[in-house]
This record gives sequence, C-alpha cells and structure tokens, in this order.
Amino acid sequence: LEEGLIFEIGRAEVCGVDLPVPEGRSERLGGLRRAEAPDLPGLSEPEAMRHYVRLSRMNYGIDSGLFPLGSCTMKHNPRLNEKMARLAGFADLHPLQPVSTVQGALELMRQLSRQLLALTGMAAVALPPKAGAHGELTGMMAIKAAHRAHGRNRTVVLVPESAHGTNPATAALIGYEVRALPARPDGTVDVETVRAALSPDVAALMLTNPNTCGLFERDIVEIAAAVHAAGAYFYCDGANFNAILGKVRVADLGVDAMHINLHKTFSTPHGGGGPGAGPVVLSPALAPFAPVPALVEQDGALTLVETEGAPGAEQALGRMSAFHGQMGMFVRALAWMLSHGADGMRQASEDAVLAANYVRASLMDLLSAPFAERPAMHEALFDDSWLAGTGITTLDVAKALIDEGYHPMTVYFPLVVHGAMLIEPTESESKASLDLFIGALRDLAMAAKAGDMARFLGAPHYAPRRRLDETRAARAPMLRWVRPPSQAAE
Amino acid sequence: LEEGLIFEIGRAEVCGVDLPVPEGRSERLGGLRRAEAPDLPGLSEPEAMRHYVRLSRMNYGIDSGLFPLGSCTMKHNPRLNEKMARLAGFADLHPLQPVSTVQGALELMRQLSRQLLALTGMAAVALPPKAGAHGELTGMMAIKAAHRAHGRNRTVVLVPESAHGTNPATAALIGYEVRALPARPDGTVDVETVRAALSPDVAALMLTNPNTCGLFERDIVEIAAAVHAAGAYFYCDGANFNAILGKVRVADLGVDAMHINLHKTFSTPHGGGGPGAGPVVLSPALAPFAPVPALVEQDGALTLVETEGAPGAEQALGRMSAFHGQMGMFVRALAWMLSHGADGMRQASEDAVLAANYVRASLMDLLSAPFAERPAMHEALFDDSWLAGTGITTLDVAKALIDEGYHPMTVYFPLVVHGAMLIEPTESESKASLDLFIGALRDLAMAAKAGDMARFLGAPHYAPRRRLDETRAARAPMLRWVRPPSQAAE
Amino acid sequence: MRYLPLTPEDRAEMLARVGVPAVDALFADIPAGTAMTALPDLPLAQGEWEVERALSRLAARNMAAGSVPFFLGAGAYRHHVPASVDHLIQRSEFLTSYTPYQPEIAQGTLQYLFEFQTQVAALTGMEVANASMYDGSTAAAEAVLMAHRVTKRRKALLAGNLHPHYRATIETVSRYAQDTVAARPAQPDGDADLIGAIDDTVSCVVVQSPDVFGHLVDLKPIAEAAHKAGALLVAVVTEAVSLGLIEPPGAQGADIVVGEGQSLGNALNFGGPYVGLFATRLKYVRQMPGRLAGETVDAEGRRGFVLTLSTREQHIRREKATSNICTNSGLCALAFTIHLTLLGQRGLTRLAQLNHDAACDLADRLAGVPGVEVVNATFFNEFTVRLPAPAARVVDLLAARGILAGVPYSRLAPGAGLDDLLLVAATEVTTPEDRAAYAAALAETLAELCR
Amino acid sequence: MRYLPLTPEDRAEMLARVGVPAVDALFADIPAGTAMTALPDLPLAQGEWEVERALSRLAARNMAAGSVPFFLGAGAYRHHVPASVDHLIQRSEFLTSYTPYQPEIAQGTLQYLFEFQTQVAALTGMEVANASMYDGSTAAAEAVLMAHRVTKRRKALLAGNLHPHYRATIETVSRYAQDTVAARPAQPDGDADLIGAIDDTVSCVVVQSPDVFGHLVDLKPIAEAAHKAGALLVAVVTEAVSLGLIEPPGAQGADIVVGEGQSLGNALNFGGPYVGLFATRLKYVRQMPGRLAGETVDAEGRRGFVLTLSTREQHIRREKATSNICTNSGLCALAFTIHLTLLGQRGLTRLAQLNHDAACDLADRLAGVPGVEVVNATFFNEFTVRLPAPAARVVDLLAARGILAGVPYSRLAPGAGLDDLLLVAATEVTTPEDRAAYAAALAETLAELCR
Repeated sequence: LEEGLIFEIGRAEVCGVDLPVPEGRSERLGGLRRAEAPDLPGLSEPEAMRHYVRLSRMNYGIDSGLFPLGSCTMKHNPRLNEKMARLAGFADLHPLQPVSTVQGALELMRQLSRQLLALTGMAAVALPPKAGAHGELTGMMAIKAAHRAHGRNRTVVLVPESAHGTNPATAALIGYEVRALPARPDGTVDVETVRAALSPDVAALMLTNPNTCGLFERDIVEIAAAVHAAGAYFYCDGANFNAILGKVRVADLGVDAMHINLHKTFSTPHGGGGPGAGPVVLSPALAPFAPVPALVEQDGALTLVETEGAPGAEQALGRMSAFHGQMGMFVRALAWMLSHGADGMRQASEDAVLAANYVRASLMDLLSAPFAERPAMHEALFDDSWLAGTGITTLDVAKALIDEGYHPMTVYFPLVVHGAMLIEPTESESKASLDLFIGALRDLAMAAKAGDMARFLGAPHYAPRRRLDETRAARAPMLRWVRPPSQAAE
Repeated sequence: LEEGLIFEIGRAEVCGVDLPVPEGRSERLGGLRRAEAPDLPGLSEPEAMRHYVRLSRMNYGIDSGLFPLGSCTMKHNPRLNEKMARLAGFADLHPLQPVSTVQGALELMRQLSRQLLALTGMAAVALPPKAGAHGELTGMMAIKAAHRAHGRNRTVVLVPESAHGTNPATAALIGYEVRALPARPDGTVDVETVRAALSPDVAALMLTNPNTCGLFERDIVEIAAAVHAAGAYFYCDGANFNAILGKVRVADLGVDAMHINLHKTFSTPHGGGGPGAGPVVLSPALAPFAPVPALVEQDGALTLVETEGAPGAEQALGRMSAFHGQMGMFVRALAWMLSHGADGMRQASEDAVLAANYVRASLMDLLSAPFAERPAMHEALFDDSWLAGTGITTLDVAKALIDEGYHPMTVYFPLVVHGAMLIEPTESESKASLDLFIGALRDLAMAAKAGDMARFLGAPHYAPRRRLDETRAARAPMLRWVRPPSQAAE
Repeated sequence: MRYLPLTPEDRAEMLARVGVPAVDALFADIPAGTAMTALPDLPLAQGEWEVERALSRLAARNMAAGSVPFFLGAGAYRHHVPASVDHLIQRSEFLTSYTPYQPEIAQGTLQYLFEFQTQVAALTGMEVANASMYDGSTAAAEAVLMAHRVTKRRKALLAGNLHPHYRATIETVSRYAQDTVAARPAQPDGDADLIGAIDDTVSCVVVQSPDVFGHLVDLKPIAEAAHKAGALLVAVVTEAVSLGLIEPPGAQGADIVVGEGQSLGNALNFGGPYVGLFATRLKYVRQMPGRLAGETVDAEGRRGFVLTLSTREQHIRREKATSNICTNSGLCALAFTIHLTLLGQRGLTRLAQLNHDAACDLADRLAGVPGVEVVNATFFNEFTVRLPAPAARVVDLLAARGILAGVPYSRLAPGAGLDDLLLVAATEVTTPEDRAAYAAALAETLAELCR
Repeated sequence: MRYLPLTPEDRAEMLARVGVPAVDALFADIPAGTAMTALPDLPLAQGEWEVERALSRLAARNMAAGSVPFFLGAGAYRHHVPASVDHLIQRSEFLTSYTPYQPEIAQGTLQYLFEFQTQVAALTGMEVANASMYDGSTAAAEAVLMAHRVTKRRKALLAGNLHPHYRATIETVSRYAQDTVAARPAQPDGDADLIGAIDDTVSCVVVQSPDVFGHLVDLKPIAEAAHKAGALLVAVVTEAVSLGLIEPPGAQGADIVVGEGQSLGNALNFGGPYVGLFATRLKYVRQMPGRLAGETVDAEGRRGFVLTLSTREQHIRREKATSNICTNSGLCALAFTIHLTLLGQRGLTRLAQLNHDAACDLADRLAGVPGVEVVNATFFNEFTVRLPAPAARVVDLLAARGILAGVPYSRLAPGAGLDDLLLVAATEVTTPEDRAAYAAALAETLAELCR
C-alpha cells in the first residue's frame, strides 16, 4: 500500500482534535481576521495514527540495525532519557518563569556544565547554541570578540581541507576570509603547514580533532602553541569528541573553544535531523566573551544573566537565540552522563575506537583504507581505489548495502580522499553485530570484484523506494504539494 | 535479516540493567539458595531494543491498517488512554494500600461502574473479571449461586450453535450440561426453539446479542420472558456490545447478566492477546451474588468489601482473583467513555453498524452473504459458496488478503455457516479506507472466479513468513527453545 | 468526534449504497419499545484536554507508592522497570495487534511468546510453560483444575500459608465446579504438618513458597509425600524475582508451578493487569490450559512460530476444552520477557540478592523497635512482624504520616485472629533512608499507641 | 554498563584482530603528557533507577506550568498537545534516524518534511517554506542575512516592538557579520511611525505581528513602503496559532515570514528545543537557508522525496553556502505537522478562536482590577497591562502565591524604563477559574503593595 500525502487523504471538514465551541466574545482583531482559512486538510485521530505509523515504517533507525554513518555518531538512544526529558518539572516549564520557580532546572544546567568542564578541562561553557554549527558560530564569535577587545583586526581563518563544510561556512558568515590547509600524506595536519600559513592576519585555526579521516591530530599540541604564538586562537570542532571522552582533555591540547554535539557524543536522539544541541566550551582567554543568557550563582541561588553588559556578562558576545538553549537535550545528555559515569564514558570511547579499528582491520584485505598506518579513532575510512575498473562507484556500494539490511555509511566525505566511505560503528554495537556487518561488506566487496553489476547498479532493490532521481528534484524543484486545478479549494 | 531468539543472541555474562553490587548480608534463605542460575541469557540495552523493535516489525496492528477480525472489534486505541493509565496516581498504587490513600482510584472505579450501568440499565456491576471468558464465568457462577440460594438444583444450560466457544466451555467448567440450540434460517434464534428446549432442569440460556452472525436477536424480549417464566436466567454474551451502545439497554431486553469486554467495546488495546477486562453487569435478581471485592460507599468515603459474607457482600459468590480487577484497563476504558460521551458512544455504534452494512452491500454481488435479508449489526458475514468450484478455500482468501496489505477477517467462525468469513470494520475506519478494502476484496473475488490459483494457494507471498506448517507444530510440539547439546550450558 | 472518521456526507453516501434512508433502519430488529429514544444519562463528549484534566485530578487524590517510603507486598511488588520496557510494549505493532491467529503477520507476537515460555520454564525449573494466564491467583485455580484432570481426583489440599486471596480464588471455582478443597489453617510460624494431611484422595497439594508470611518452604519432602499418594505438587510463587535466588520448584519436585509475574516488567497497577505464569512437566502438556506458541517451519522451510495444541482450547473443543480461557496477558508477558532479557541470569541473580539484602536490613531494623517481633527465620524479600497493637491500626497511623508500612494480615483474612501480624516487604527500590524512616516512625507510633 | 554490549572477552578478541595488545595502543597518537591517567573527576556509573531518582528530584524542585494558573507567553506558549503526537514522534524509526541522506530508506522523514513545508506555506500564506530552523529567533536572524543577499544591501530596520530577544539575536549575528541594524525603540502603544524610517539603504524591515506587546500590526502599508524602497518585508510570528485567526503575512505582502512553531506539537521545554518556521516567495528559494525536501520519482517512476537544492548548503558550498546551518529541528517539525494534521483548518480556526476568547475574557477581568490598565486595543492571545507597581515585583509575589502571572517587560528589556508593563497570555488551557483566581490575587497583591 502506498501512503498519500495528508493533503490527498485529509479533508477540510475533518478534525482530529475535539475542542469546545468558542463563545465568540467581542473580537479585538482590529480588522485583521483571516479572510480565508488556510488550506490545511485534517485527519481524524485514527487516520493520523495510521498515516504516521506507516510513514515511520519507511524509515530506518538505530533500533532497526547498525547505522554506520561516519561523523554522525549514531549510537543507542536510551529511552530513560526520553522519559526524563518529559517530566513535567522539565518539559512543562516556561523559559521566563521567575527564577525562584525553576531552581531545579537551573541546577540541572549547572550539573551539565560541570560534566562538560570536567571532561574538557576548559574554563567555561556556553549552553545556548542549538546545534553544532550554531556552537561553531558562537565559538568563532567569541574569538572575534576577543580580538576586538584587544584591538586586533584579524581577517583570516585557517581551515584544513578535510574539515566539515560548516567550518568554512561559519567563518565566512562572520566575515572571515577562509584559507584552506592541506593535510600531509598520513591524513593529519603538519605543524609546519600551520606555521607556514600563520600570519598577523590570522584570527584562528579551526581544526577537527579527531579529524574527519578518523585520525587523532598528533601534532595538535605543537599546532596550538604555534597558533597562540601568532596571536591567534585555536578553535576545535568537537564533532568527534566521542572518541576521546575521558582519554584526553582538550584544554590540555591547547584548545581555546570547542563545540560539543550533545546529539552525537551524548546521545540525544538525532530525530531525523534535529533538534541538536551544541554547547561551546571556552578557554580562560575566551570565557569572558560567552553569550547571554549565562548561569550564575548569587546568594546561594542560581540565576540567569540575560542581558549583555549586565553584571556577570560585561563582555558577553551577545545573544545567540531567544531563550537559554535546548533544555530537552540537556536533560537527556545529563541522564546519559550520569548513567555512564566517568568510568562508563571512558569505556564508551574505548569501545567506539576499538570497534572502528576492528571494522577497518577486518576489511583491509578487500577494501582500500587510506592512512591505515595510524590507528583509527572512532571511525574507519575507506576510499574507492579498490573499486577501480569494476564500473561500480562508492554510491553503488552504499545503495547495495541497503539491500543487505543496513543503512549506508557516509559517502564522499571527507573530500580529501576519492570516493570516501566513512564508517562509524560507535560503542553501541555488539561484536556479533559488527561481525554480521563486516560479513555483509565483505560479501559485497567480493561481488563487486567478481563483476556482479546488477547487484550494485540497480540497488537498492529491497527498499521502500528504488534509487531516486535527485537531479530531477533539483532541476524543477517541487517543494510543496499544490492542489490540482481540478479540485476546488475547499 | 532474520532475527534470532534471545537464547541464541544473548549471553549469560551480559546484563542490560545496571544494579549496585549487593552487600551480601547474612543470608536467611534456610538452605534453599538456588544451586544453579537459571539459563537465561541477557542482552545489553541496545541489543534488546533492536531485537524487540525488529520483532514488532513482523507484526500487523491497527495502526498498520484495517484489521477486520470479526467478533474481535479491532478499533482505534487512543494514546491518551495509554498516557492516563500510566499516571503514577493509578499505575503506581498497590492494591492493598489503605483505602484512605486510594480514594481517587476507587472513585474512578465508581465512575466506570456508573457508565456501564447507564449504558446497560442493569442493577449492579462486578468489575473484577479479567477477560471476557472470566466475566462469563462470573456471570454463570452468579446464576448458579442464585439457583442455590433459592434451593434450585438445575443442571442444563442452553447455548445456540453459533455461540463463541467460551460459552459452552464456561458452562461446562462449573458443571452444567450444555445443550445446543439451532438457529432458524435467518440466522437468529427463534423463541419457539427456546420454549421447546426449556424445562425445569434448565438453569440458564446463554445468548450472544448481537449474535456471532452479526444479527440482532429480534425475538430477544420474548426469549427472555420465556426463560424467566421457566425459572431460568438469561445470560447475554456481551462480546458484540459495540453495536448497540446507546441504542438499546440490555436490561430492557430482559438480560440477567452480561459481561462486557472493555478491550473490545471500550478500546483497551488487545495487546497481542491480552490483557483484557470483563466486568459483568447483573440484574436485580443476580446483583446480591456479585463477587468480592465490591465497591461500597461508607460515611462519604469509598471502600472495598473484600471478604465474602462481610456486610455488603453477604451473598457474594466468592472471589474471582487476587485483587480488584484490571485497573489499568478501567482507566483506559473510562477515558474512552468520557472522550466519546453519551453522544459519541451512540454515534460510534451507528458508524460501526453502518460500516458493516456498507461492506456487505458493496460485496454482495460477488461474495455470498447468508442471512442478508436482515440488517447486519457491526459485522458482515459471508460464507464460501461463492468459491464453489474454484478450488480456493476461505483460508486461501484470508492469506491472499495479507498480500493486499490487510489483516485477514475472522475465518471459519461462526461454525453455523460453511467457510465463514466474518468482517468487522468498526467505527474507526474512514470511508476511503473502507473503499480501499472493499476494492481489494472485490479484486480478489474476481481473481478467484477467474481461476488465478497462484495468487491464492501460495499466499501470502509478501509477508515476513510464507504459510506456516501448523500440523507439524501440533504433531511434534516444540514449545520452548532447548540449548543445543553442542553448547555447554554457560 | 476525534475518533470517528466518518463525516455526515460520508454517512449519507454509505446509507445510499446500503439502500436505507437513515441509520436507524439498520437497527430495526431492536424490539419495539426497547430502542432508546434519548441518550444515556451520561456526560457528552469531551476534548482530550478535559478528559486528561479530569483523570489527572482523580490520580492526584491517591498516594502513589513511589512518592513515599513503601513496604507493601503480599502478592504485588514494587520494582524498578527499565524505561525501554514500557517504550517497547507501546510499539503499535505490539500494542494494537490481536491474538496471533494469522501467524504469517504475527511472528513478532509469536516469537516473544515462545521466548516467554522458554524463560518461564527456565525460571521455574520446569519443562514447559504456557503463553501466560490472567494472573497468579487464577493460574493457581487453573492448576487445581488441571490436577483434577490429570489425577482424575477432585479434592485439592491447600497449605495453610497460601495467600488467602489465592485460596479464596481456588475455593470459589472449586465450589461451582463441585470439587472439594481442603484448606489448612494459617500458621504464622510455618505450616509444619502439611505432609500429614496428604492422603490418596487428594489430587494435588498447593504450596506457596515463599509463603504468605514470607517463610521459604522446602518443597522436596512435600513433593515426595504427594507423589507417594499419587497426587501432584502445585507450587505457587507470588514473587517471580525470588526465583533468582531460591531453588526453583521444578528442582524440588513440583509438577505444576504457577506464579505471579507482575514483578518483572509490570507496574503495581492497583492490582491489574498482571501476568500469570504456568509451567508443568512435558507429559502433562495436553492437560495444560491457556495458549501455547510452538516452533514450526513455513512453506520455504524457514523457522516460524504458530499457536499450537489449540485442540485443547474452547474455540475448537467448546464444552470439552481444558479451560474457558482465551485471552491471556500478552502485553504483560511481553513486558516480563523484555525485562528478563535485559536482566539475564546475572542481572536477575543480583536483583534478587539486592531484594534479599534490603529485607534483611529492614528486618534487623524493625526487630530493634521495642515491642516488635520478627516472626521469620527465613524469608526472601518479605517477612512478618508481630506488633503490640492491631496491625491495621498501625498501618493507618503510618499512612497518615506518609509511610505505607505493609499489609496487615487481617486485611487478607479478617477474623482469623491474627490481627497483630503485619507483612512487610522491601525491594531494590527501598532505600536505607526509607527503612530508617520506617523504623523510627514505627517506634514513635507504637510508643504513642501503647502509652 | 547496560549500554555497552562488548564483554571483556569480546574486547580481547577484537584487539587480537586489530593486532594491538591493549586498547591504549589505539590512542597512541595522543601527545605524551596529555593522555589522562585518571578518570575525570565525576561520579561513576549509576543504574537507571538512581539516575531517574536524581533527575526526578531536580524536576520536583520546579513549579511546573500545568500545576498552577499560568499566564506566560512572550514567544513560548502553553497549549494542549494530543497524546498521539508525542507517541508518534517516539517511534524508533523517527526518533533514532538521521538527516535523510539516503532517501530510499528515509521516505518517512522526507515525506513528513514535505508535508511540513506545505503546511507552513499554507499557514503563512507564502509560496515555499523550508524544512525548519532552530527556532523563531534564529530564523529571524537568518531572514535578515537572506534579505541582505537578495537586496545586496546590508542594513536591516527592526520595528520597535520586535521581541527584544529576537532583536538581540539579529543584532548579535549582524554585529559579527559586519552588517548594520537600525532598531527602533519599543513603543508599548504601537510602533506607528515605522514606515517613516524606511529608506532605500534598507535591505528589509522586520516586523512582528502580534508584536511583543500583543498588538496586531497591519502589514500591508509597511510592505508597500518597503517594496517602494526596494526592501523586503520580513514578518515575524512568535505564536503560530495566531495564524489560524489572523490574516497571514503572505496575504499582506510579506517577502519572508519567519516564526516560532513551538505552539503546535511542542512543549514549553524551558526554552528549547523549538522549531523555527521559514517561508518565502518562490523566486527567492535559492537564497533561502536550511534544508528542503522536494518531490521526485524513483527508478520505477513512483513518487518519492529527496533533500534538494543542497548546492546552497555548507556541505557542498562550504564558505559560499547560504548559511552554516545543517541540523534543523526535524522531530519538532514532525510534532508540529502531526498536531496540525489533527487540527486541520477547522480545528486550527477553532483553537485560535478559543485562545482569543480566553484572552478577551482575561483582559476584561484584569481591566477590572483597580489600578490596572490594559494597554491594547487589539491582540490575539496575549496583551499588555500597565501596573501601579513594578511588574517583576508583582510577578514574584504572585509566584509565591502559586500563580505564574506573566512576563514583566523588564525581564526582556531591563533598563528600558518600562518596568510597569506586564505581558499576559491566555490559551485554550487557561480555565475561567484560573482567570478568576488571577484577577482576585492580582487585586489583593496590588492592594497590599500600594497600601
């Protein structure tokens, strides 16, 4: 059975919510009453349930099977955390209630901050950013604010070629010129490359660590020192923080600012693409510039400083959004942290790294793994040289993996290797699950080498849809449903 | 991907629940400590989530599509009701807490009772029975108790041939001889048949109304009068109460006892086969014999009479189970009743009946509908005479319906028609959904008549499993997993 | 109405197809004079928010167990259930499906029932278990009926320390089935002379362990005596977690084990729904009540599961069925199975030990309260104390102080002359602070009462 | 640890395959001296029950909005969300999936995003909408950046009655992007002279309606003036439900509409996560930030959906992207879409009317309190009252009495000299009893304060 759109199956006169009949009091709309009801067909509750349950069954989630999207950290989402986030004492709080009525919520934010600071060794944390890229923006603004406060006008940000696209986009958004840094042959950034690129114009280096090739930047301490010596700041992209929880504190590496994706490392659900949460940790040099609202303790009670320039936020960089941040995600992340504890978090990182190395070691003979002379961190990178001459592409392999019952890995990222396949198994997989996945990939690799083209070119064969025409979608975009002319608007 | 059993994928050393290390206090087990841990492999939480999510995806539920199981009343299960049943003030109450601490729970039971009494017009209701068959048992025990109280020793119970199997099983369980009554050609029981069968030995008549052929027993008032005139009681099987909510009160029909399946009429979820709830309403003649615990009001507070013979339960028939009944189901059922209200409940019955008649009317030209001279109640009955000569059976049609994306109807019940197909669409289906279902059945009917055997005999083709060998299962029953001899018990 | 998809226009079109002018024509078979002309005297439809508010207010009028120090047991136990359990049982495909009559699209239900059966068998030490019963007490009543079928005798002997509600449930069914029940009197210090009451008229001996007072009962000599007399031993377990620490009835010679499975996966729910466990020896399987899932293969030879041996059941056998039960406790069984899968043998053993430790600690604390005597030498997570005042009165006074102190035996069996006994349970969610608060409050209350 | 499936044996086998003796060998690239030798100074692992208890205690220290009469708005509104919404968004396949990079197995997500886009477009009266933003305030900031791109100007004009937090969010981004913001002062009685401030250096005029004080703003003349000056009109809606009753910005000439979608489907959540709405005209679609789902066909010609126009985005365009946003608010958008699907146009209109009625009633009641002046002539479900005492002080006193009375304007804009203003909202869940209790308590509190 195919599932129509709500605009096709719904009807204007149907309503799945029972509401009392309005009394129709004297209207105070000043003549701005809507002339025409919006064209929004309704569904009764049973119809709506069925519609969305059916849609859900066309999706793949972590609970459906291994979800090896590299750099996305698709780990187990404990349902305890969902339950905690829904406690009325958290979910049913208005952000502007008197602070005396939200002391438990503020205490939760403080506990979350303490966890993040202990794990990173940093001086301060700003909780408001709503996602990783928003955290990057906050961190880079803090850097710009710091330069301004010191009267420095610097214009350039250095970004390695392997970086996430958000890094250059963020730097450019706030007016920086982006300069790309190449990697050395082993996939990491050489301190000499950084030194050569540094100049009095350079405001910051943005470096992902572990990087998007799944490697730990082993010169990072020297790099940080060079950056600092040049009067610049060191921004670390924390997307891959999951690999190093409890193994190293980024403060000890010389980092000045790093965002943390709570939806990756701390397992708040990805939700089909959000909501995320991207708190930023800051070094002593940047801490004064943290945005408002800021959490402070006054006379034994917690309160929020909500205006820049107010006492406690004299140098604040400004405000990143309307309220205090993603409270729902804070609850989930703290529940994850408390559940794991210091010991469990370190174990999680170790298991994630072990799993990635295990996958790499188990596939190295059939696939081609660049940079394999270094230990992988929590993801295993392959390129497409093993497919040379087969007529099969990385994309074909990804789609064929769907037919094996798996979500594909990240493909064509990072850009620095050709036809990249980036596999992040996370710590949530059992060895049996990893072995099955490895087996499926080995089987596919052998089929590719044996020339079984049909298995790849037409894939997926066993998904709710065959391969979709993305070119057509982009060429003549259809971005909303439009009522066919034959149907009078109801 | 196939999903193994937990005994195959789990491991003895794995545990998905973190518990503190026991202090190991002085043991007071009197030498009865378990010698060997039970052979119960564990799964970590992520593994367990995945296992059961995958199993769920091999199931079909109401939210997957129309679920036309006749006599089972598979209607929409509102999620509000699930939420309400989980309120700590209901779910986290011990049945033996002091009654002063559970007044809200007792009030809920009173409100539920009031609803059931208003809908049936009866004198009393016993909430404890845990399912329909348990309600039947309670009602029939009340009848036996009443006869005993009046010094009557009656031994026979009359049951129409079309009755649910639970009716004769229940009567037999408490020592009654079951005598079957035939139906007249229009599918209902003739009052003359009943009169002829009545004798001083007859303790009760058990009659389902609307009956399992989906018809209202139109002689029911005369039948009740005849039963009463013979000194017997009239038990009504309330499985099909869904058809007549707010349309007629069973008290006005002369019923002495009727169980009500809260999981059918009042939409507490079927849950893959339970839990149910089967309160019994009783006439004034039977009310004194209701089982304990009974809800009574004393000095403005509610309390429970928990012991037979105690004041308020002097003639109680006894106790049906350990506690007061299916509280979780009571909450859900009351939420359903309050949501619908008197108006919505009547509308629900009308819609359910209309939907069944609509299905019957839309298929009558292709399928064969016995008893079609009478209006159907909430289910439409077909037999297999339309399949005559095709080599296709009712079962084949049911399995072919799976391939069309539907759960099959009830088949081979009631027994009084050959190759019965009993379709109950319920009030939860939209007209569009009914039309699709009708279309699928029409299409199958035409295929059957056209001799498209492959579509039927091999069906289902598109289900998680092809047709299963039930004979083999029964001949050499394998009722539990057994560790293969090759694996040492861990 | 939000749950009813049909619009007035839909209804009109459908009536036209059916060929009647109005829906009341479809109800024409309702006898004249009985059809309702007015709506029932009940409130009209309400929105979701109004219903939620009304029920939330009722819920708020109860003292939730988790909101106070809590010590009740007597057949229903408060344990922590992982959030994942409740999430999983609410998956549409589990929650809203029915008895798996069509196995091809119900493998999810059938496989978990097969897992449940295997787990229950392992837990109880038996060979085979069914797919669940309503609850422990009705399972016990069914066990007695089954013992009658197996032995062709019709008299059950009940140990004195069987939970009084279980006893009443068995007695009620037996009374109407015209069977005999010989029930021994309660013996708070242990029913030592049970064996002497066994004779060859008895179909079964029904023994609970831990018994209602919490004593652990050595079943082996009872089993021997029963078997010698040609009777079956029916063992009753009201606290499934105890099987993590205590020798299972199957290893002690029981022929049928019935139990209450609520402790695993299920909330207290004010008494229901719960999940009955029922296990027996393979040789009796065809006399067993209730549904059974069995393994088989499909047309392509793949393993699959079906309901089987249904020829015992009422929808086939009608009045000759082994029982009248058709609904079981599917969803509660699923919760049980998921919780037990998460625990595994390691977790279950540890959970049981934590329960025992908590109870030992509580017993020591209460024994230190002046005037209080702990009756038990053995127990699992529940024991009995003898108070210098009526237990029901003490419980009421402590409830008023915000402590739910236990179950007075007189609540279960009024008039038994045991009004000074209080059943007290502790589980893994009972904190040391709770236990200390209880002992202190009990001491104060008794001091006031006995002043 | 319950979330970690690997056992010590598994780890040993895996290490052997990898060819290292211990896991620390895999961390060898961590520079010497920085690798942690001790665990972080944080508590050790805790069981689920311990975590649940700790967090429940924190939750209990807050005054939940639903537990008291509640009147806060100012950009976040308390509405009733049907239980089915929260159930559906917790389906594993929605909750635990990721951005639909692989459309063949993400049609569920893609189709609901397409439905969301269509709904937002219909609601706002615009031609096209994206698949959601972080929240309303960040959407507003993105709208300004987009207006700069479209007009190639870099100065935004903000109406005086824009929510101060939205203004601060826009100003912050603009400051770092080296753009200019001209923000007019707040005008509690309505920003009448906005049009006069529009000139041809301005890329856009940002106007909120209902504005922060609750006034409904006629956007048509502003749109005209803006267009005449070559600028865009950016309309801001902080209460999505208002669009059920009020003429949509699209019909009034807005070029970009941004909004906060929290009111539909989402809880208050102490400020997040929320869901930003972003809609514009078709001609600007390639300048729009955020993800977009589009319709296409698969290899068999069946309709399907994909993420499209991603050449605007940062993972392709890097520093030339239209925005740095990659995560949106998928799950909150799903909640919005399900709630709106349940409402349909009939339900939404009724819901909006109920909100307006409740606010009208509340305004009348508060206007009757001595010393209180209702500032607004027009409003939807929120309005402003002028008090004879500092609003923050009054709110604190009423909170102590168990009434959450509204948002003092001074909380949003301290030092603006508007300390006597209180923003007050009422929705469909505000009962007449709540409103009466509020008016009575306010009267008493003011009487005490001004005595």
